[in-house]
Amino acid sequence: MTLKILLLTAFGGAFVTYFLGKVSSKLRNYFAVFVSLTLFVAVACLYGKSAENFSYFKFFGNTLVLRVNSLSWFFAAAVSAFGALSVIFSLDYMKGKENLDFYYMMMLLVNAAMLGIVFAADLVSFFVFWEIMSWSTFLLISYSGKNALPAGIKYIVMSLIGSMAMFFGILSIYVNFHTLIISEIARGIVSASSGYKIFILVLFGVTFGIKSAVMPLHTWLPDAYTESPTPFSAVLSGMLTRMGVYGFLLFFYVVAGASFFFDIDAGISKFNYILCWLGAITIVIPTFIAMLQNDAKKLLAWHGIGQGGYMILGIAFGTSLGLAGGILHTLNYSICIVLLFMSVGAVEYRCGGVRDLNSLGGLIKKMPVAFAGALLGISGLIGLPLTNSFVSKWLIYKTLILKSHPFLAFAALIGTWGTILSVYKFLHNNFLGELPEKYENIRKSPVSMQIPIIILSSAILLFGILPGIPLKVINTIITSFGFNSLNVNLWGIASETGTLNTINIFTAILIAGSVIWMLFRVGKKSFPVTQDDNYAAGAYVPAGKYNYTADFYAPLFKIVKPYLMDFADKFFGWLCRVFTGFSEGVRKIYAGDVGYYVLYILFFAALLFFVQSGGKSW
Amino acid sequence: MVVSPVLLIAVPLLLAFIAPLCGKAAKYIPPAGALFNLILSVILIPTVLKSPMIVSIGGFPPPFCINLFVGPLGIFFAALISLAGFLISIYALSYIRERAVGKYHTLYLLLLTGATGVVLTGDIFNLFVFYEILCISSYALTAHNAHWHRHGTEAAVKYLIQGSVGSAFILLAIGMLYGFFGTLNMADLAKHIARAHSSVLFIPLTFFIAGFGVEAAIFPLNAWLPDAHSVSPAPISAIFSGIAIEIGVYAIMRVVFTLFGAPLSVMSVLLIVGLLTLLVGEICAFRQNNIKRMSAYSSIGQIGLIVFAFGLATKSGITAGLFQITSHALSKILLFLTIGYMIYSIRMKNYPDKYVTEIEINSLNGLGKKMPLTSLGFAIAAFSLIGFPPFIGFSSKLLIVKAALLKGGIYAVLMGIALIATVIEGAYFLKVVQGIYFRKGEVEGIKENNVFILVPFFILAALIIFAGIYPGILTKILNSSSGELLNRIGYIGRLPG
Amino acid sequence: MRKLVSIILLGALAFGLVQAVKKIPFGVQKTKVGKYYVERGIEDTGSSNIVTSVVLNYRGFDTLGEVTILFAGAIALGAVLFTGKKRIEREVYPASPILSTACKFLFPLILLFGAYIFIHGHLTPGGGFQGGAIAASALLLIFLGCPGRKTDGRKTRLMESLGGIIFVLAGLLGLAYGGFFLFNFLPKGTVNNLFSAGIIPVLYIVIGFKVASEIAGILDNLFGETE
Amino acid sequence: MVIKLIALPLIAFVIGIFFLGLFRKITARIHRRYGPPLTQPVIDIIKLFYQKSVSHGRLFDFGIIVSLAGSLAVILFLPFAGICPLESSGGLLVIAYLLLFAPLGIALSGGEAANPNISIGISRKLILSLGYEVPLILILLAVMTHYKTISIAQIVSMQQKTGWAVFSAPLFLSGISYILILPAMLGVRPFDIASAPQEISSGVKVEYGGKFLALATIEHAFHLFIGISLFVNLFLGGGNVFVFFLKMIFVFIAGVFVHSVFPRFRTEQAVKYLWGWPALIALLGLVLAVTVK
Amino acid sequence: MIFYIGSFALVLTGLYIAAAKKNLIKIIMGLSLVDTGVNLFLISIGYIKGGTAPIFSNAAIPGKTMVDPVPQAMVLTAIVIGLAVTALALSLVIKAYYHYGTLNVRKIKELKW
Repeated sequence: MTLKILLLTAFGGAFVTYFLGKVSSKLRNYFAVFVSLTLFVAVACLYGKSAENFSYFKFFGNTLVLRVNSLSWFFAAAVSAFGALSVIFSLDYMKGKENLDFYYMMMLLVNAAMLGIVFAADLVSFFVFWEIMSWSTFLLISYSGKNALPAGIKYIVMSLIGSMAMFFGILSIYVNFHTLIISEIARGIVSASSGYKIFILVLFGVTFGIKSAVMPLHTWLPDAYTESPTPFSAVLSGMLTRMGVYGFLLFFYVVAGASFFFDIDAGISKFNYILCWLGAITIVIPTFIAMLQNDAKKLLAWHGIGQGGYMILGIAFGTSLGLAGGILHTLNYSICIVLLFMSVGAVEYRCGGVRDLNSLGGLIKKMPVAFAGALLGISGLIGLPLTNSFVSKWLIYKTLILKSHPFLAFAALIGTWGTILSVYKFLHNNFLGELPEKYENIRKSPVSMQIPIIILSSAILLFGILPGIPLKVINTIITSFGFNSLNVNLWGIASETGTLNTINIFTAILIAGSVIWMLFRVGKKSFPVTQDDNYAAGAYVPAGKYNYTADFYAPLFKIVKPYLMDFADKFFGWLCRVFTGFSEGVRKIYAGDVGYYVLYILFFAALLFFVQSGGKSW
Repeated sequence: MVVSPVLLIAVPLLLAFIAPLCGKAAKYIPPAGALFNLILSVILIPTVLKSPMIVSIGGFPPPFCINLFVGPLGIFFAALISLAGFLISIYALSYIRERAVGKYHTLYLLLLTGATGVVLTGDIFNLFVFYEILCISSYALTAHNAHWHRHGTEAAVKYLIQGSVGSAFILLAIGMLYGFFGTLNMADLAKHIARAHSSVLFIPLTFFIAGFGVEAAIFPLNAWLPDAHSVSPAPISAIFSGIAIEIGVYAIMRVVFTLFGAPLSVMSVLLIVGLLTLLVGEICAFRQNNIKRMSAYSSIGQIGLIVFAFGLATKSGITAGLFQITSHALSKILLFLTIGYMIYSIRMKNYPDKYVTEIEINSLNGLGKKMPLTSLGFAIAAFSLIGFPPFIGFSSKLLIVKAALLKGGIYAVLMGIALIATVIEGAYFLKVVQGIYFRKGEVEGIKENNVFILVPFFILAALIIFAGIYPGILTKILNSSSGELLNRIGYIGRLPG
Repeated sequence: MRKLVSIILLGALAFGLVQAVKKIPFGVQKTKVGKYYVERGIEDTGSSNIVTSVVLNYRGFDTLGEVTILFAGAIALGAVLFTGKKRIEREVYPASPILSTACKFLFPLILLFGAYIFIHGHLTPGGGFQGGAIAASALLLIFLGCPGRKTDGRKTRLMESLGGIIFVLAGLLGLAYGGFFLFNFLPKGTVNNLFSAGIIPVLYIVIGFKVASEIAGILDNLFGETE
Repeated sequence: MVIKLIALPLIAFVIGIFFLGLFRKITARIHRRYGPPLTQPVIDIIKLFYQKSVSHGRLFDFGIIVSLAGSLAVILFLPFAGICPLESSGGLLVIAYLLLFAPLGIALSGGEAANPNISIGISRKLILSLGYEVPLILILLAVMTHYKTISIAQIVSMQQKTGWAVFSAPLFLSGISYILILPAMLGVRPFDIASAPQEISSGVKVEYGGKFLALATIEHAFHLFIGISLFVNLFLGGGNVFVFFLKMIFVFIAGVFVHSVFPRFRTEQAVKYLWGWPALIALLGLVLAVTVK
Repeated sequence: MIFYIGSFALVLTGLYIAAAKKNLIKIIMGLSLVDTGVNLFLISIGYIKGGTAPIFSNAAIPGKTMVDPVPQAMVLTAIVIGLAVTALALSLVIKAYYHYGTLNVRKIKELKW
């Protein structure tokens, strides 16, 4: 019952927000924040509960059911938390824009739909919420107009392709097993033939692959992330894209079942290895493409694709460690990327919508909180020890190495290096280097932006030092999939081949740091100078020309640029052009000449004759 | 007391005859007639669901006189027609306000009557007669205000030529059937056909499909549709897309299922034709710049889906097809009406003296702010047509896919191809939605304040959402309707004597 | 090319048609329904013209539709040709006196003939449609022979509508009296009398007027822009 | 344990500083100069601590501390002749990550100043690291795959059973590759593009003076120590303190020779070189390690 | 049989005209031909060799020799429909000429694609 009320609150809150906006914009803002926080609290209260198959609705005589278990709780908590933070972040960011009622309604609606997805226990509700999420996302992506419109179309077309695949798959399952409830399907599917299983998994793989932007299907993502309003970019990257990961988990481990999922032989290789390789490709290529980007959000967007690869890799590889790593990375990555988008948003907000990395710089003094957020965010993305992603990445690498898949591990590790390069560029070009003169008078980011940034930054450190907090939940998830339980404690994970102990690392660095700090204090006190007071080897440096942030990786560009085209995007673009041409051709059928039209009728009749005269007599 | 269903035809006819005498008040007659029909058909539904009503005209036993066969299918269609007719006529009260207004309303009511007659009658020639009423009023309404409407005239001429060829085919087929079996009553014909072992029966069937196919707008026969639907005034486009072409489909299905017992070869041809219609319609719509023409092509696509569903020839398939008819009718009517109101507002602002019924998609840019309710209606209709939940289009798509998969094998593959069309549909409709809401346009001074126009939007949108969330309200009548189509023996058995 | 294609397609159609027609026996068999009408027609309807009894009684509903089609056609024509202006006053070239006198002389006769046809529709060949058409031809004669003369649009329209209304009302009365729409509720009388066959002559007269005025209206509309 | 914790950094410091002195001495000798005394780096460091310096802000201070702390922490995780206080805390992967602290810290520190040389230096450093990381990761993977562990201590102990990895059958290619990229890792010529004193005034370190420069020098010393000892651990089979030290000296001197005779690469030349033969050999080595059990 | 063939010849000729001719008036004439052909076909279906009109002008006429009345009723309806359609078509042609200044259907092609 609580779930039903929860979802009703979520959806109802969205619509009420819209109408409140007609009354007063202040009221609407407070209400939106209130609703999203309420949802977060409500979801948090569900911790540890597991209620299976609570029916809430009838649709064509099928009972639709909801459930909460550790998997859905994990995702629901993340969804509601990021949702609430983004709404808070929006308060100032969106101030003064048009159609705010609509914006807040859609934000809450996306949120509600995602909650629906994770709580759905039958495939129809899953699909319904999935589609609501798709179209409300589409509207939000298009919200900014201009360049956002093609991005929105790109998104929704790919999303529709995915949903149609899923739709087909769902009904195929329904027709074959006569039930829509996930737990019952899981029981029934065991007896299915292996060809059918591959078919189903491929269908769903396409859907979730598109949503989580696995490599050849990722092309919607860079544009969508870049063009949507930044708080929504955060939601989009943080949770919405990760619904694909949730889908993968759900379908591979709950519906198909783990033992079964690994047995599938897809001709050349095992199904999950193919997926692993897709994940590996997804890690490497987008991360390197990200280096070439000069738009801060686009850079992060390409990262979003790349980091998605880790999750897919971990999940598809599917040992308890890898799976735990994949799931944990989902959370960790989300925290980081939301944080990064928010600091971009703060910069954008203060710099008048500028995101071009070549024209920013030196904002560290002006916006320290945003900088701190960005610093922790990139550390997290890189996976520096003591930040959250370190743990998840470590788990994934370790699995890959120990299970003798060094090539996958290579992709993962080299992806990390690509990440370092690109996110460092992001940090440096935004916050470090010289401050352009026009940004001299920029103020700090507003409080409503600082709050989420601070919360998320502390989360990065918290989960980095005490990874046991999320890992405990994840442990229950993977045991519910039928994997071995992990030996998790609060500060790490112990296993037979190499133990991770973050507290050791933490103390080591802390001690080393304090030693060095003392050494530092011993030395003669330095005196502060302004940023521009630099050693230039006696050469004259004209003002404003210090900034070497433009074309940060120029030497590298020369080498890698020719190889780093987005072939998938090119291919889809080509496909679109072909289709457009084809459509132009097909239209010519309706030539405007009524004589032809009569001929069509005659032709049809004659054709029917020939077809039918071969038919039976009756 | 049971009301005679014949009133469903007689009363609107009477009103249609009265209409020309009413002068300016003529515009209130179509809503009155449609409302009467709506109430009557809803009242009749429970009775009909128990057992179909056979109403003979003139008081003779049925094979010898014309009879109405008021089964679940017929009453379902009658209710749908009158519902659509009622809403559109309310809309038209203030939308159609120039020139030949009285004639417009008379013809409109005649169109509704013709459609109702087609779905209720149990006599093949009578069906043809009502079909002709429908067609002639359609031709004329396409060319409404022909003197000011260059494209309307052209479209009407073309429509008329193709429609006449189709009608001739139907009449030929009826003649042949009469020649073979000497009767015109459909139940009687079905009985004979079921017994016959003739290798040439496919010829009248072919002519029937080719003839009704023109009105049903299946693939190569639908060249009139984009023209006629795009140039006629919005209420007419709406009734065409929402009702008229569905009547064509009904006629085909009645002939194929009831008269000819759905032979496999025909059904597979229909399936392929439906698929082709779907794909061609959506592909053509993809590159349209004219919003109404785009919607018209989308209608072709939806009709294709309907025919595809019927072509499955299973109970679930037919139920799905009927559901799709409902969903398409509601959504497309809402779509055309909202588009019409937008066009109307733009026209009133920019060139009040010209008679404009179609417009470029770009002209709608930015209307979302000035006409919020209309734009919302458009968005809901578009979403429903694409098949997004929680709108009704989703339920119908669900049923169709389910039906195809239940049949399995090659049908599932074809269904997979058909789903591609949804993607295309999504692409072009959502582009328009984006334009309306998120693009900037010259929309100064445009307002929406006409209650008569907005009320139908509201009702239709509410129905779309309600039926999308609770599709169960329709399943009972649709199930027995599909039962009626499939149960040929039952249909024959209803014939007294 | 187009011609060739159409000939090929028509050839295919012809092939099909011929195949079908081979199975339809020509000129021998009496169909079941037709036989029933011929045998029972007089008894059932009281009309000695079986075609009329079929048209107006057995298949009266078709005829109602037919009337409606004509009505729709007339309205449609008016709607299509509607220009919103009063009739453009054209220069009228008067016909020769011989022509106009002859027309005027013939006009009542033709009208009378038409009336005869539709009044005796249930007894002799002919009926409302035929009679109406003949009566309309009288009007056509006037239009052609006496330029400048025109019908009163409002009266023709009134007549059209009234015709339709009476037809439907008769049907509804049948429903009220006999429980069947278009039920022949009037006494059938003696066969071959003028006053026989119940509502058939009434309907045919109504149809006659209606058809005449409709065709006249159509002609009038086609003659020039109206209203 | 505690003794180890204290001793290891000290050893590393001594060896690193010794290497720095040796470095200058050998280079000078090759250049037919006399060169500074071996203790010159120590003198420099002490002197620098007492010199005044400028600071551009908190991050400027913080970065250098982080950098040095990172290096120091790595030393605690890296066995030196079997001495490894924190070996069971994540192994090679943790080291690979901890190695990031040093360059990132310095880059962050430099970033707060607006000197263009710093940006250029950072960019070059990052590109260069990407260059040598490709073969390096392949090499490390080959080692880890072959020995089926991520713990360096275990790798060393296994080598002591089976012989040096660089001479053992599946890993010799990886060893060769490691040798080829070692100069790049140590940042010696021809790969000193990131510091390149003549071009960009030592790059990232251009704004450092006084204690900052002192700490940076120490960091450099640690860096040399780590880079070489990692190689010795992974490929030369470790050994007791003395052997280990000898091996390190040997490797180091070889590196200095290379440094002394080669001119500097341009950035793209360096990356092209590193992604060429070394990467190819490392890839083959990995294939070998996977296939040969 | 010849009646059938004759009526079909009319139908096919009409269709040919509708498909191949350019002039709108001719096309409409073609459609009328089709109508006529179909009507003739219907009538000939109802024909009985040596049959008389189904009118009992005196009761002595034997019903057996009468032709089938149903096709005649149908044809009556069909003729009226044909009339209505043709009239409407001609009025539309008038308007088409008014707008386009031509009756050539190859030139009345503003609505296409």
